[in-house]
Amino acid sequence: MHDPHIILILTTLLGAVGLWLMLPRGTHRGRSVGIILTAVALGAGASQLPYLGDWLTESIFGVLAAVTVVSAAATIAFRNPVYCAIWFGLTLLGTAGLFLFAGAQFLAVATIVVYAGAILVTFLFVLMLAQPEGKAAYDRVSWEALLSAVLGMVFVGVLSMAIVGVFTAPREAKERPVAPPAAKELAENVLVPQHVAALGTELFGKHLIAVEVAGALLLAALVGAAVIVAQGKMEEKNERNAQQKRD
Amino acid sequence: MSPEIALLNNYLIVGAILFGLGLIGFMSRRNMIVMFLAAEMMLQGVSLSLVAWSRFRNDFGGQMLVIFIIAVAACEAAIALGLVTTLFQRSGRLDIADWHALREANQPAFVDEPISEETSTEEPLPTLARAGVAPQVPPVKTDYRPNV
Amino acid sequence: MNANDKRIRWVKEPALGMAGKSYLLLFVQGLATTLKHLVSRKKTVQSPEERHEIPDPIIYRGVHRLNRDEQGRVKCVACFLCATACPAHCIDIVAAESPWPDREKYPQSFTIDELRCIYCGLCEEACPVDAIELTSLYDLSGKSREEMIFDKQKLLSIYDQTKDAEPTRTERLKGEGGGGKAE
Amino acid sequence: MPTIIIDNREFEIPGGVKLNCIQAAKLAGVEIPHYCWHPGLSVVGSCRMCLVEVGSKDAKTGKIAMQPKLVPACNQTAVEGTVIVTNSEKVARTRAMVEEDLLLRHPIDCPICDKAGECSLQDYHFAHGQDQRRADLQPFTSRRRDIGDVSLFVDRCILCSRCVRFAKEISGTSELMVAGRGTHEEIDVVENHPLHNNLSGNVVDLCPVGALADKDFLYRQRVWFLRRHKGICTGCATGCSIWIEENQDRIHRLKPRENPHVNQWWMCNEGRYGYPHVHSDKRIVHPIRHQRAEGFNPSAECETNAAFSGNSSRGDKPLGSLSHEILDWTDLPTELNQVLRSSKHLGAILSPFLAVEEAYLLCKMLRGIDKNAMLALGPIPVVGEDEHFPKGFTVRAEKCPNRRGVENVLTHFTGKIVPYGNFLKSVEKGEIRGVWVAGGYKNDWIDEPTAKTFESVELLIVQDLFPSPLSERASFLLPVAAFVEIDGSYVNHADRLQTVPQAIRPPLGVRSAGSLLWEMSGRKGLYDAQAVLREAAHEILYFSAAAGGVPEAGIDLKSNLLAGMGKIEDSSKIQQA
Amino acid sequence: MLLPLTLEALLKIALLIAGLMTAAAYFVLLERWIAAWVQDRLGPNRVGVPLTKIRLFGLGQPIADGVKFLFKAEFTPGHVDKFIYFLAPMSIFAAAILVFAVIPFGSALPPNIFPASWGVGEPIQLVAAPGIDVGMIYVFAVGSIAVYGVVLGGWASNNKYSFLGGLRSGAQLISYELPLGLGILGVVLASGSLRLETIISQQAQSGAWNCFLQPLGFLVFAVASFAEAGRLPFDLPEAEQELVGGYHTEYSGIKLMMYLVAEFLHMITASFLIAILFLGGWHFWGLTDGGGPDGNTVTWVVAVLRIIVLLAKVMAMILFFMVVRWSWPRFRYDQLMDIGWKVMIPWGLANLIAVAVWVEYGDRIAHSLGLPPLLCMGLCGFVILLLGWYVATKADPTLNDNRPRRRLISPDRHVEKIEV
Repeated sequence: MHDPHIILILTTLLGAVGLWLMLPRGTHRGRSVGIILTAVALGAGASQLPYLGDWLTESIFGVLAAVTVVSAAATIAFRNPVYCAIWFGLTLLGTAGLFLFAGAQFLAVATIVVYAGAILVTFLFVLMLAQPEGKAAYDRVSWEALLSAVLGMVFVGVLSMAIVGVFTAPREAKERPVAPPAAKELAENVLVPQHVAALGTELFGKHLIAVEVAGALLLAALVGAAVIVAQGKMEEKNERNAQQKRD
Repeated sequence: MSPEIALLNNYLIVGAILFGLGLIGFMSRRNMIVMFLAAEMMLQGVSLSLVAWSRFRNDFGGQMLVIFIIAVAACEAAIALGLVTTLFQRSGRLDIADWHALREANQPAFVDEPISEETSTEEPLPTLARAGVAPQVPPVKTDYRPNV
Repeated sequence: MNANDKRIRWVKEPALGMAGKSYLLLFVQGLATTLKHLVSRKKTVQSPEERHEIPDPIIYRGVHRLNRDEQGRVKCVACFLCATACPAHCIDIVAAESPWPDREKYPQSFTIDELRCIYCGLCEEACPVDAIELTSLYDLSGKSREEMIFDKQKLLSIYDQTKDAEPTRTERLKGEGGGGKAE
Repeated sequence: MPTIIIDNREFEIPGGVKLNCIQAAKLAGVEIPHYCWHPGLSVVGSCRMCLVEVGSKDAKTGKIAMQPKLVPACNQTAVEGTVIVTNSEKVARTRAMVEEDLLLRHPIDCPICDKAGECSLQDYHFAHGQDQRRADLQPFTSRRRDIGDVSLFVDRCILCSRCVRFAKEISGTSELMVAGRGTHEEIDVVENHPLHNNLSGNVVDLCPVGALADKDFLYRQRVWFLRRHKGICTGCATGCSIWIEENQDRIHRLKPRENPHVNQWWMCNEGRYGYPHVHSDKRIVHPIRHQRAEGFNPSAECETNAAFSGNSSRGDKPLGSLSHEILDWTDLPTELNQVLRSSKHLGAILSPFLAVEEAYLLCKMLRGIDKNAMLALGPIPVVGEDEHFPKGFTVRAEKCPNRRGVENVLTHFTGKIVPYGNFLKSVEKGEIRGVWVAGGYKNDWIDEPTAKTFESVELLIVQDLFPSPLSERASFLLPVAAFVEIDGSYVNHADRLQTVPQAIRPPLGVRSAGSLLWEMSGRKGLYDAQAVLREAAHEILYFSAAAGGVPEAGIDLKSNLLAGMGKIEDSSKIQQA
Repeated sequence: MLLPLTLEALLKIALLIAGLMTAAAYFVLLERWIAAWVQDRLGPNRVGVPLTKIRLFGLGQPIADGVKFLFKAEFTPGHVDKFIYFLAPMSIFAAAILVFAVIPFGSALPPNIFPASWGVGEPIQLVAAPGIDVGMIYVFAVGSIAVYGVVLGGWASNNKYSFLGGLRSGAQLISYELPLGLGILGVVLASGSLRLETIISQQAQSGAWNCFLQPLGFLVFAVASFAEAGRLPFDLPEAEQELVGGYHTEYSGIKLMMYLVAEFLHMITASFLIAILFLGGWHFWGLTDGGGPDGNTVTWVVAVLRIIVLLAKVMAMILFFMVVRWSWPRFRYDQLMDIGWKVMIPWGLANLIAVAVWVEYGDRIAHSLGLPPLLCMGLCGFVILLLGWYVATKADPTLNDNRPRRRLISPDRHVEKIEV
């Protein structure tokens, strides 16, 4: 059992079954089994991850990754959509932590500001106004839970096998596209202390046109959203006006 | 294996898992907002890979792309929210299955499978006992003068 | 009520001028008022050590008392008017034929539930013989509910305590105009 | 149908009856104030309060001719074309003057006057009197004089002489008189001849002011606290209509209720003061189950009667050799049903104090369990002889309210009435194993030897107000509600059925016999006496007139009685309700 | 190397948390005192040393309050969503505390606090997490987490007042994040860094505080911080007259304490930020000049003076917060939104554009006018403030009456006008 492929295949299958059991299926049966299976799969998968060379790094990454993945699984498995949103918030926090850990300070805070601070809260709002009592009947069932779980996990398995294969198989080690950067290089470029300044220079230098395009996209989206939402209200208003005229 | 490669490896795998979980959620869940959250989760997975590559490549390009992803996600959120609210106003539910009328012509209609009623573990909310019918009481005489 | 009801008086809010719309003056005014009070003399009375000063004990509505007549007997004639007027139904009277030759009726028992009382003073207003009055004692307390149901004895003793400081209405009227018109 | 004109309004008054102007105006909705006039007494026109302008309308010309002087309305018969003006300035001024005159010497002691709140003088003064008092008079208290059955407050009297006329005309005893002349006129009695007759309480009701005071009610309550309910007096077989005046479930006084078919405006003192037993602390207030021990000697237990009725704590409490257990009403109907069903040969004694509905329910239930159950009428209390008064008011010797009603219920169920004595004999012989005694007597109704007869009975259920020699021998002792505490109907000596609602709630722990029987007979919901009466009316011919409801003055059942007997009598004697 | 740094960080964190908790407790007392004084009362002055008769002007009150909160019966209403009900106060409290990681409470201490053998050569920065490059955005990000505490707490309580209060407050907090960010952006643009330490030292070097240079930005930021802290005149989340206690109606005991402490921490954060961004942080003319070529070499006296100056500014802001509470009435909810979207955001944008223009062309303009650049910038700032205020006054978006009763009035209804 030292072939990582076999372990990964098993992990994938275990994860698929576990997730299928965890997904809302209109019944609570097998849920705890699903949780255990998924946890086992997660542990087995994690055991195959390479060592990061430093116990502090390893443990920090481990905690962040575990928070991210577990809360992501909880997001799709919980029946109550409000809980889904909260778990997704935790996923976001975990991702932000991973960003920070990878040296992307700005992205970490930007994720929290934009995703957690604005998008998710707005969605929570809509959720609470639409379903103030929590879960509805359609939250207790899924569409083709087994099929989508197997499909998704097979996708994950293939991806991770590819990743593991690329970086572990000795024969491909020779064809490694680039060498990993040295710490010194990193400190001068991606991990500079003036991170934001460097990012800004890059963004508004090299990618200026992209920024402008993104700005235009934002504007278009804003206008589009306003039009979509206002459409219903306009109809109402027109009707009311017509009514008043008739009166 | 050098730590940098190991880090990249780990980030990519976490990213892949996030993407896969998002995929599963988007395919299986029926609540429009939960579906949207799953979609966002897929974006998170991609962002994670990009940041890892950015670091591995020692290049800001990946982080740039993530910034744009966040921008696009914000646009997406605005429009999706608009759509969801409009759809909710029309059907009164957040169920995506309500919109199966928009399917293609040769597709069968969606039939909701019956699910068993969930037994609530909570004690029932206190309610007032049903009040009875008011008795017919003869009107009280208000004058106390004897019949003189 | 219908919005078009004739009885509704629709009032338009006063329009704000430029100064009002800019809020600046109003903000300054508000702050100025606050700051003025921040440094002004405080009006708190440190209760157990200091006593609240009652400007006019006559119109103050504190604990009740039952007045005595010239011979020291209870003045009340048990007409029940105070009990009738009482909105809190805290007065309970048992009437009986009086043991005195010059009086017909008197209260055999007269109790006031001081906890139920709302100190509105209607009993004082209703009394035709000025027998029940509200004194200026305001800090009554007790250890049990029963203790706070005052009987005739207790109410008379309150009169004995307060009669020097607060003369009864009859005495006041006598003092003022020598038998002025009783109302 | 003569037409009269009151205050510029034409009004038709019923023909064939002689009405004076006060009555005619009352029919038209106009109140003419008066003190001395009373429909049951002769007219004297002495108070001058009812002075109105009177005239007549010529039927041919339509011209109205008014009399120049004001005329007392009480002494003026309303005929076709009579014109009455009550709202003119002249009338108002006169009324104010009369009021001022009456109040000149009237003490201002309303606070201690029992009449305050229902006093005509007070009311009329507010309605018609002057705002200011012109005479200088300090408040003073009236002199009080004991004139026998009632107290007289001499100075409060306005000398309307109603009481004097009552004593002369209705009670026929003439104790009262007007003594003195001028301002010294007073009501008084001759020395050593105090006011003392069985109707003397009525003078208090008649008195428009607080001059005559009821000794029983004096200073007990202010009248505005009282609530009045319709009731029927159970003192004798006359069954007077009464007002029950109570405050917070405590009766304070009984007053006659006008009923032309029964008691007119009067009631006797016996009935008027015959309610204290309702609030007696000797009453049975818990359902009790007795366990009879061996060697039981009830006479030794007589002393413990009080313990039954007092607020003894729940649970077993051995009393000598007799143990009794206080029961809960919830399970009692089921338990009683069970014990009744398990017992063969049932019998029942129905007291004449039962309401019609209760008697009907009891008979129906017992007959439902045992088809041959022996149903007997309890002893009828008779004291002395009927007491007749000049104008026809009679106090009956038969001191129970509903002999006729219970008799007719029993007749329906048993065919003929089983005499009480026969029932006792059957009990003695042991033919009856289970006896239900529905009592409700106000006083001792059974003596020790008779009660001993019942010792052989296996199951003895006694419903009663007070402990008696029989109640100590009962297996189940049930409390019952007194007459003011039940919804029910009584049939008086003249076959007039009257229905009244509950006036006050029974004491804690007591349920009316009707509600118990209602539940025992398996009916749903709350006790509905009217429904039971309707049922009885459909089933029993005698009560059939009551099927459509009972009017306030009661309903006469005599016609049904006659029809039932197949006899035809002079129909003029049959009064229509 | 690692040990002294960890020790330093732990010490600073301990100092911060202890200081903040004590401050929050005593600010409650201060708030009550000011409330009392404004209303001509004395305020709490009884509780002193426990078990004695010593009163100490009521300084024992916060301790008594805290003990009461801890030992109070903690009541959880029936049918609440237990998990979220517990999570909400914790999240808001954690967010409120976390902000202080990047907020400096002084400039720096001289390096000689540790023995030389430990090898700490640099001055000790008086901030829990020095060197975070995104400092200002971090504050912003963590501040936005606080919305969760309010919205979730309101939803989980299973109470319609709480729910309404939570939603209302959530909308308010999200809306006012925009002017808050715009106010910050002006400062960031002018000083060229997101680090709070840099922003302070930049103001200290020039001697011109940002409130003089960008008065409009200062106004926008101050108003937005009032709204973000949920203080009057923007305390709609818990408007007692309409919503009982708002989102924390159903909370009691230590959970309620978390909410209340978080509210005070928000106020403290806002005061710190205003002091640092616009009032020059620890800088005061002639008092806090450091030595050395770059002015960053500090002696002990200067270091302590800088702490005192900063805390004095913060204290002044907090006092202002508290006095304002009793001065101005609460805005109606639609007015609040109008002010946020129609006044504050345009003002913030105007300020931002003005600063951008000034950063690009300011020197040249000042040179051509012959005035000192900073004076020129300050004058421009005030002109923009007046202009912006005038335009807002003229347009007056808050006067728009959105209340439904307007529809009730039929057109022919005679409407009286009240003379004031």
